[in-house]
Amino acid sequence: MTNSYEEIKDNDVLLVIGSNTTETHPIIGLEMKKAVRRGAKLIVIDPRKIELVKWSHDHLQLKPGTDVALLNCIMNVIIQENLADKAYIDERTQGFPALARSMERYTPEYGEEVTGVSRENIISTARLYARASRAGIYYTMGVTQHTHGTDNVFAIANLALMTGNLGRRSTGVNPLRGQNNVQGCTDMGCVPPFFPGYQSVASPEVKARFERLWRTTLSSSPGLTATEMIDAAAGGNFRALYIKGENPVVSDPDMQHTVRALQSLDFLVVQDIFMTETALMADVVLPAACFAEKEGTFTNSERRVQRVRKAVDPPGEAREDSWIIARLSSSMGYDISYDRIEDVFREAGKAWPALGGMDYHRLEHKGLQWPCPTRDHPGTPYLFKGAFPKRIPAFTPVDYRPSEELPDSEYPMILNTGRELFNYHTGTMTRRNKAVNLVSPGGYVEIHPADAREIDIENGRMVRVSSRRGSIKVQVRISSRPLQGTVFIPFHFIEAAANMLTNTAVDPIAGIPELKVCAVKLESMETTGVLKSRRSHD
Amino acid sequence: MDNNSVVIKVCSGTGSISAGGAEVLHAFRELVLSSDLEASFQDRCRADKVGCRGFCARDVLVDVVIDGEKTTYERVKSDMVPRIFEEHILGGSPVQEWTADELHQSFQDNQKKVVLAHCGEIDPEDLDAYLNVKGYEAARNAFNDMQPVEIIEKIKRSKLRGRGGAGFSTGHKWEFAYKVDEKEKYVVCNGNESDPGAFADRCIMEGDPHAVIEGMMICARAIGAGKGYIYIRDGYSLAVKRLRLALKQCHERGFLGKNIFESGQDLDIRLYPAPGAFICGEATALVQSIEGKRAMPTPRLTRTSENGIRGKPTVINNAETLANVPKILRNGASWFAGLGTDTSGGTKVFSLTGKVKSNGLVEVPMGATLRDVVYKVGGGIDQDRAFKGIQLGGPTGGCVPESCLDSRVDYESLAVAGTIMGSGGMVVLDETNCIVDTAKFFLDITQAESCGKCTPCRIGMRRMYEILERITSGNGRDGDVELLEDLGSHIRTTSLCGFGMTAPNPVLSTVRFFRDEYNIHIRDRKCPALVCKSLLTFSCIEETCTGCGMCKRVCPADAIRGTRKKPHFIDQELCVKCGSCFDSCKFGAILKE
Amino acid sequence: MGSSKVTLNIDGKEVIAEKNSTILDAARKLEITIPSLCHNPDLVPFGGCRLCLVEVAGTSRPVASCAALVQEGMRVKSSTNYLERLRRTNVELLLSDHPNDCMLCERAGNCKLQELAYYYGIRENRFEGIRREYPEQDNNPFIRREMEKCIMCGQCVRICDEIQGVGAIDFAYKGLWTKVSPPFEKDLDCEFCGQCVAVCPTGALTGRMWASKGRQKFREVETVCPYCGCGCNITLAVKKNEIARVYSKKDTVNQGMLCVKGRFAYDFVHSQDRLTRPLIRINPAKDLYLHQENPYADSSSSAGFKPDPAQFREASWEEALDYTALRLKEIKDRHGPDVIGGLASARCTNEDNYLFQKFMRMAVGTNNVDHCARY
Amino acid sequence: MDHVLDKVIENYHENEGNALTLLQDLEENFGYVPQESVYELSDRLNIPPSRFFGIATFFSQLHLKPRGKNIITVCRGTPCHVKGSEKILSRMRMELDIPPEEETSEDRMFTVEEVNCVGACGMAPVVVINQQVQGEVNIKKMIKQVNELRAEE
Repeated sequence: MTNSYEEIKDNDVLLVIGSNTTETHPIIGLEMKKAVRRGAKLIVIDPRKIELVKWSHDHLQLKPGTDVALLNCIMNVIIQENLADKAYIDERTQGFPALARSMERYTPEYGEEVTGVSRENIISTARLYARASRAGIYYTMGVTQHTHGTDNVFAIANLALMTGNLGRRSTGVNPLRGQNNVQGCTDMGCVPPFFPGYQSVASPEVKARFERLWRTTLSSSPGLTATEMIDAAAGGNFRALYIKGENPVVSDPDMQHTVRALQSLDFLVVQDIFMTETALMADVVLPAACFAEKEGTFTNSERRVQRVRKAVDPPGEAREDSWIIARLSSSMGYDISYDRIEDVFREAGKAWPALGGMDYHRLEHKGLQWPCPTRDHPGTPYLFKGAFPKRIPAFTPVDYRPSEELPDSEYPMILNTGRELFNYHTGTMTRRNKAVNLVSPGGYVEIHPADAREIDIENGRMVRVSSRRGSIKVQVRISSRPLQGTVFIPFHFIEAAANMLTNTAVDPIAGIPELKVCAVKLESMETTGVLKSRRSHD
Repeated sequence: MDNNSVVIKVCSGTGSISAGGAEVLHAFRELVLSSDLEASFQDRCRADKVGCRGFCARDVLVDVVIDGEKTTYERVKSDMVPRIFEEHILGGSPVQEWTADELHQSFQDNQKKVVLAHCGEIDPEDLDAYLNVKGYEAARNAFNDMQPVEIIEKIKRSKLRGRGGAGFSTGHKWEFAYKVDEKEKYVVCNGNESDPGAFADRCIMEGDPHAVIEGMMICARAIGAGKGYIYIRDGYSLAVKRLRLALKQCHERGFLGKNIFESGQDLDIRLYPAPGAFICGEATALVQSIEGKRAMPTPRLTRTSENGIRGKPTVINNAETLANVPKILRNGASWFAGLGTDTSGGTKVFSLTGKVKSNGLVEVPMGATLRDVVYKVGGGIDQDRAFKGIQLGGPTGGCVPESCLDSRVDYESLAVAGTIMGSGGMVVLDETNCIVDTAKFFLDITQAESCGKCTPCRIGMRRMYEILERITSGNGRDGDVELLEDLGSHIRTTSLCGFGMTAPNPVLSTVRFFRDEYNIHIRDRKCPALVCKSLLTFSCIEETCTGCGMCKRVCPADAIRGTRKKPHFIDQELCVKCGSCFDSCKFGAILKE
Repeated sequence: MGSSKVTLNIDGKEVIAEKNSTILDAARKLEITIPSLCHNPDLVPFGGCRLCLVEVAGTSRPVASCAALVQEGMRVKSSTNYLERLRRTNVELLLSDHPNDCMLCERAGNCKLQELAYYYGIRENRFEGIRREYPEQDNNPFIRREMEKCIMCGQCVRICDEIQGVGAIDFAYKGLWTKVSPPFEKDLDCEFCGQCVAVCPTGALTGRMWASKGRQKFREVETVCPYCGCGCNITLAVKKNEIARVYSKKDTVNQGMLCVKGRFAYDFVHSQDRLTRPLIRINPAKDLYLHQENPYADSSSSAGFKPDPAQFREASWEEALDYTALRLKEIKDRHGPDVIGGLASARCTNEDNYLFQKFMRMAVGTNNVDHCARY
Repeated sequence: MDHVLDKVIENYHENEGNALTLLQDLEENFGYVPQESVYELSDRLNIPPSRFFGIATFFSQLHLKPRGKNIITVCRGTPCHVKGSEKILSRMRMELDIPPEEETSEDRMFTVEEVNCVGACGMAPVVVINQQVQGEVNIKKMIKQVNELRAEE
């Protein structure tokens, strides 16, 4: 997030795109509700009528995957109606004329046709957002998990920039992070092209600096992304994987493809706290400590680095991940020993100046938001105050491209996947909770009443949902939440795994798979499922 | 009044209708219109329905006014109509045996009718009838010729005070609302009137609905309100019907709606049927209810008149207060102030019920004594039993003894006597009423009607009720009276809203004035008024019993034994003390003690 | 506009307070303790418990300080014999309708009503009478509701409405029988965020999973929620080597608010399914059975999620790590480092992840390191 | 029911959006507040059902159970109490076989309820039968009327 949680309540307009905030980020959802109570206008852009819609001023229920078209149309209106922030554009950005030209064909009429959102709503949203004095944009995987996910993000950035909604309090472009330490994991360099702190492995100076820091020689060849590694493994060109605390069998697109890939490896190490579906395929399984059993830090969505503390001992011989990695490293002949875990954090601070001013003592109470380069720096509640770093402020025109796999006569519906409130990710933690299991016992497919009539299926029945990659049996939940023609399946449930169906097509830049859109068909099945859920969602 | 006319006024209040008023009116109208009569007579004779004149026990009441001379008939049934018509209206000689008696005369003559002046005189469903008595002139005047400040000044000078509860100065209340700089303001007529034993507002709304609306209009003009609500108890179906009709008539004539009286001000008044909760008489609870919520009072950070419905300034006056307003504007502030005492102007309507000879709605000047009301208007105690006390102000009011009979009815004097004006309920108790039982009766209502929000009222009232219950069932303990006093004053001091602050009054006032009666219940396990069942014994007086067996037949517990024509006997173990035997015995052979 | 501050005097001490603040706010500034059961600074003033009564010079009756605004020059007494008597009576009244369940009550030792009973030394109660008795019928799996312990402070109703925006419960009925209830007295069916549990001053609302896990003498460990990216601050209440309950304190990034997972879904830590020893595969066939029914539905049997002895054998750390290092080195030596990859975890700490990528880049010698930021 | 709910909702929007008047409308249309209708309205208007339940249990005018075809309201006001309304009440309940703790007979022919005061105290004891106020009633009169109502069936 460019901005902080506590700024949300002071937004006067909130644009929430592709984020089921109240279920996936409940506490941020509370801040949004607070803003609405204080009189802010909330616009929800989502193919589903999610709970947040109840709080919204307007809901733009777009067809899945048409985000760029919608955002461009909104920008077109802003440009046409002279609502762009000229002073801001002149002073702080470049490339606006090219952007403006590229927007010409995105008329509201075009938008209505492509996205299904009425032109009136497009125009009113454009006016509302552009005229706001403190407008914030919030998004999550609904924006990024597309083959054009990067384009979506560029479009959002363009929109914020042309209206001057970046670099001030209660504005900004705010991706909400899905997992507790996604932010930190990326910050720490667990992405192929970057060393810690987004420093390119391809840059000779950077590489030299890290070689000095780590007293070793490093590779400059660009690494593979997770999807690329899986693809390479499936192709037989990849030999070994060391997976720590992830469960790609359930979380990655096209489960059969993932399983085949893992089976093709010569060697698979899985380090986890449970015997996950992925661990079942491992050659070596290493028992790790969980969050409550170790010291360290997490970095949340607002870039706040916070202390994690040990409360209990790990069970049996389970060990902290850091301990395991360090031991393994020495077994490989490379020493990465340290006295205390804080030493690791300090080293990260040396590697990346944005953390340089932090230490555990300073994080003691409420943590600090990076960048925090010096010992007396108070942290940074919002980014880009006053000026941008060199490469950011250019507008990047993007064009609408349809999703990779669109519905056709054989697979006529669009499948959307995601999380629900009670379960979490691949369910390894939440599904071991008795209470959670009672309220959210298993998978389901959310289907619009009109579609349910079409295939003649009743609430609670079992259906077979199939895509070109596989099929699952899953219980029907008839609901007015999904857009007609689309269905939604949460991905937490292995026995009705949404990712049996999803597509492995990826965004060409970010390598993110298109988990939000693929084509499926639904067939009614004879067996009657008992409606297991106690909840009547909507 | 037309000198050459015959007007038959048939009372058409709730009481009258239940006694057959509609049929009586119909019978008169049939006769007036009957073809046998000369057209010239028909032209000058008419039968009107008029509002309640307060003496419902004698309904149906009919006034026959011939050339300005009025004769009142009481307990008229439709089959009596032909004779009255024949002998009196056509023949000129009243049917003496059916005319109202002296009690009725003194009931009416000892009142001072201001707010009830139209009740019993004009047809409440006829806007023209109201206009004929200068209706809406005051409102027109207020909108066309008076500044809000002038109106407020006038109301202040009239010493009009809220008739519903604590008696806050109406003019000042309006002024608070007037002074808040807000576009949206509200005027509310509080017609919730859920005090058992009070029906003044019902009669006013039923009998003179336009006066209430006119009062609201004047208030709206004074404070700048564009919207009004008449919050009326849903059970008052006749009042609802008549107010709805009156509002419709006003809208049709342009008295309500856009730009009324060309003043530029809009006013819309909506009827809001109250859903039935005692607490809604409390201002903040009423506001919650109008906003569509549970009527739980809210702490008053500021006054309702400044911060009421949806946070906007809101004047809430009860129906009686509002009905006074047009009269003040018409007749002047000093006239109104002159009717009452130094601190309270005008009159007050009481619902006089209980053990008086004449039950009904009575209006007396502020400052009249309770004795006047009970003995002059009410005709004294029924069956000439001994007076015991008066419960004033409904279940949250207090009970005063004989020593207070010379207290004057105004807010201050009643407060000194330990009670409140409230909504004007006045229940007269005689020696056959048990004071503890009466207090328990009121607390049974109030403990159940507590909204449940604040601790003292929610739990405290229940505990008080339970203490009374044990006293009346013979399980009273030493110290219970003191405990009641302590808890009662605690609830009065610490409750959140006006309801809780007054709800212990029936107990506190009776403990103050009738402490002995409590003590007899506790110490001697006796109820002197022979009311508290558990403290009674019923026995058969052998000498008097004829053995008729009536008591045996009515006894629900089979507690009475005996053979025919022989004295019967009551098994005390089985007796449930229902009193059926006592009530049924024609020979006075059952002893209750 | 005049000044937005006013000066008032409480118990002889001057205090400057915001114009729109309450006497209670001002008293708390002076660290004067005024008892209250229904006050919550995040919520609209309620004025229900009537314990925070104070005397204000010039007013005839005590006022509830939580719902009375400060005024310039106001003189307030927070405690007098009279006030204490009033407060004591209200506590007595509350206790007269409260079960004597402190022996077994989850909140004993951390209950505001118990504390007040203790403070006022109420052993004998002058009041007795009917008590509300409600059979415990709510079968929701998270929140235990013992409504006869409810003192009607309304904080649960208000936080559910004013903060969470759900309105799963409301007041129902009236008089002594007023009750906080889900619609039609059904079982609670909501988001189970437990905000209501967190504000309940008595044992009326507790976490079901807290039962018999200890009531006091917890070791409190401040840490961060392991679920979504909000990064809420949580406090683990630890007894011996077990997390007994989870809560969040006011002064945190999440202002004390949590969701159902953060507050209630922590028992995975102590799950019987946890991996406790390193495992080495003995069966070369790597089959994965898909389509299995929910393996966790019945948490008492976790068969299939214990390592299958036909597939794996337990090993010591030394053996497991040496074996892993050996295999990785073998592959690296034969095929080069770029056929080896590492997937880090967005669930692990910064330190873990820093070391992980360092290990991959340095020890393995490849930039093939990624994690699921993308999904 | 759908048709009624549509009308009720229309009324609601005209009525400044007020949850209480919604329930009053339901009561008027159905004679009570049916649970399904509450959930339906809650869904359509985004008002939590708990709110409706809270209101419905607060106000005596609203009922959560179906009521009898004939409604007999016994006034329990002070004057009526003094004049024996309690006896009338218990006798009517007995006469009409109304189970304890209930207000309505099992055949849903009769509902017997109390009201704090009808405001017709001059005619105590007062009973309202199907909205007709009747003064100075006694048990004999009441039983006669009930029999007449029964006979009408």
